[in-house]
Amino acid sequence: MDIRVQESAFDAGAELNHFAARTSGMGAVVTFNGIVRGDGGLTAMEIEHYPGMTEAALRHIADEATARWSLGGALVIHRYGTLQPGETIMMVATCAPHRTDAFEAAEFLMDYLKSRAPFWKREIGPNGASWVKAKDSDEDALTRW
Amino acid sequence: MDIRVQESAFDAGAELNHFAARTSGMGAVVTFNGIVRGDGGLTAMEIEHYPGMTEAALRHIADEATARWSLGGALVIHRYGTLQPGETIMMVATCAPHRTDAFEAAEFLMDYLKSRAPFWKREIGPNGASWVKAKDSDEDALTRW
Amino acid sequence: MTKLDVLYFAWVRERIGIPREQVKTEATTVAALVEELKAREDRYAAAFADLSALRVATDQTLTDFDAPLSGVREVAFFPPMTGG
Amino acid sequence: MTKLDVLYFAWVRERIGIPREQVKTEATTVAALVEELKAREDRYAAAFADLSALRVATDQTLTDFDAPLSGVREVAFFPPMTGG
Repeated sequence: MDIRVQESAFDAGAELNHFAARTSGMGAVVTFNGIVRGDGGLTAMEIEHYPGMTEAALRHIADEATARWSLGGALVIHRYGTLQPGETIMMVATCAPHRTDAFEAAEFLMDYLKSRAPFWKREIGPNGASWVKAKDSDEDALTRW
Repeated sequence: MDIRVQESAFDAGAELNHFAARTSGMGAVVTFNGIVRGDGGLTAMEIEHYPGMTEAALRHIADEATARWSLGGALVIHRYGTLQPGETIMMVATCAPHRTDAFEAAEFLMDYLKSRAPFWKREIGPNGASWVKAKDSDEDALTRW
Repeated sequence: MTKLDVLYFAWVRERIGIPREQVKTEATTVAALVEELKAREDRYAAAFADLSALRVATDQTLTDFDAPLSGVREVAFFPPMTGG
Repeated sequence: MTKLDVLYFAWVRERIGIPREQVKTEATTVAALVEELKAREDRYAAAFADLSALRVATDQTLTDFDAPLSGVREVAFFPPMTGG
């Protein structure tokens, strides 16, 4: 399990290759990559987090995924600080002998990460800055697990 | 939409970065990567396909995914020929404004690709070669869509 | 009399011994074509012994054994697919 | 009297105007601590006006406003999370 919370950019492609190589023999690798959208005139995204709690929360979520699905490994990288449109915010990767496990575990990680890891996004646009509002659908997504 | 059926190896990480860059502003990118497992003493995997029909079938499946989910793009790369354990067999990538669409479309592509695209795998191991048997669960997976 | 390209893949190809051949037939359905092929030689009879283990495509589109052959140029027989 | 580190994030931090402070309190629950803070100044009252819009963590674990403060060293208040 590999959990990283960092300000610096990372190379999602290199991480995928590294992750897949490290866990070879696993058959199925799924990644999710969150990218700053550029719609609505967004010029930057600021991500605040709660140092200490963030890592603990992500580790807890990843432990839960490892306990529920037969995984060969899990990776979570999440950035904080100021990001430009097109930049990768975060990445989740899972690997498993079977594709359904890899898919479900990645979706589980994303659903919990959205609502249970202490990150807050702030969008900077032509009309100033505003905090991204949590969606009810994100909280609702947790009920399926 | 980008469909490739090829004998040569490809760099999944480079493909992810390329795909994500081309479709920036989309927010969510999901990839599935199928890798030759090395368990059971497998020494090589041979993949046969039906040239012409393969491309048409993949394109049909990708069209279907694009019609059903709000996608910014879809990528399917599938190799044929002889592969070694640890090598990437195939890759699917989807991008969408919302993560659920990207995840569902990627799973849909995988489920259909498994049972409706004319590829056949043959495993070469210590006791000779044998054709991989289709699993009932793969056919059953289609019923959820 | 129609001329069809008939293709075989995976273990069907191995059992029949060739990847493709041209077949002259008056069969009007896939099933009738299969019967003609089975009558030819043991290797065909063996390959087509259990149709539930086989899939068929006409002109590169999946279909079933009841499908008509009118206008069809290419028929392919193969086991269930195992890509991904 | 207990000494607590109290942390604020996102718009809660902005509304209160500081990211963290040390608070001396005799409150035994998070809710009681919130009442003490609200009584201090308008900016606290404004930040804590609608608790349903807030989340709380004690010692870096999510909890609810009824949670006891005994043994707790750090309390954090913030809006619903929006990572990913």
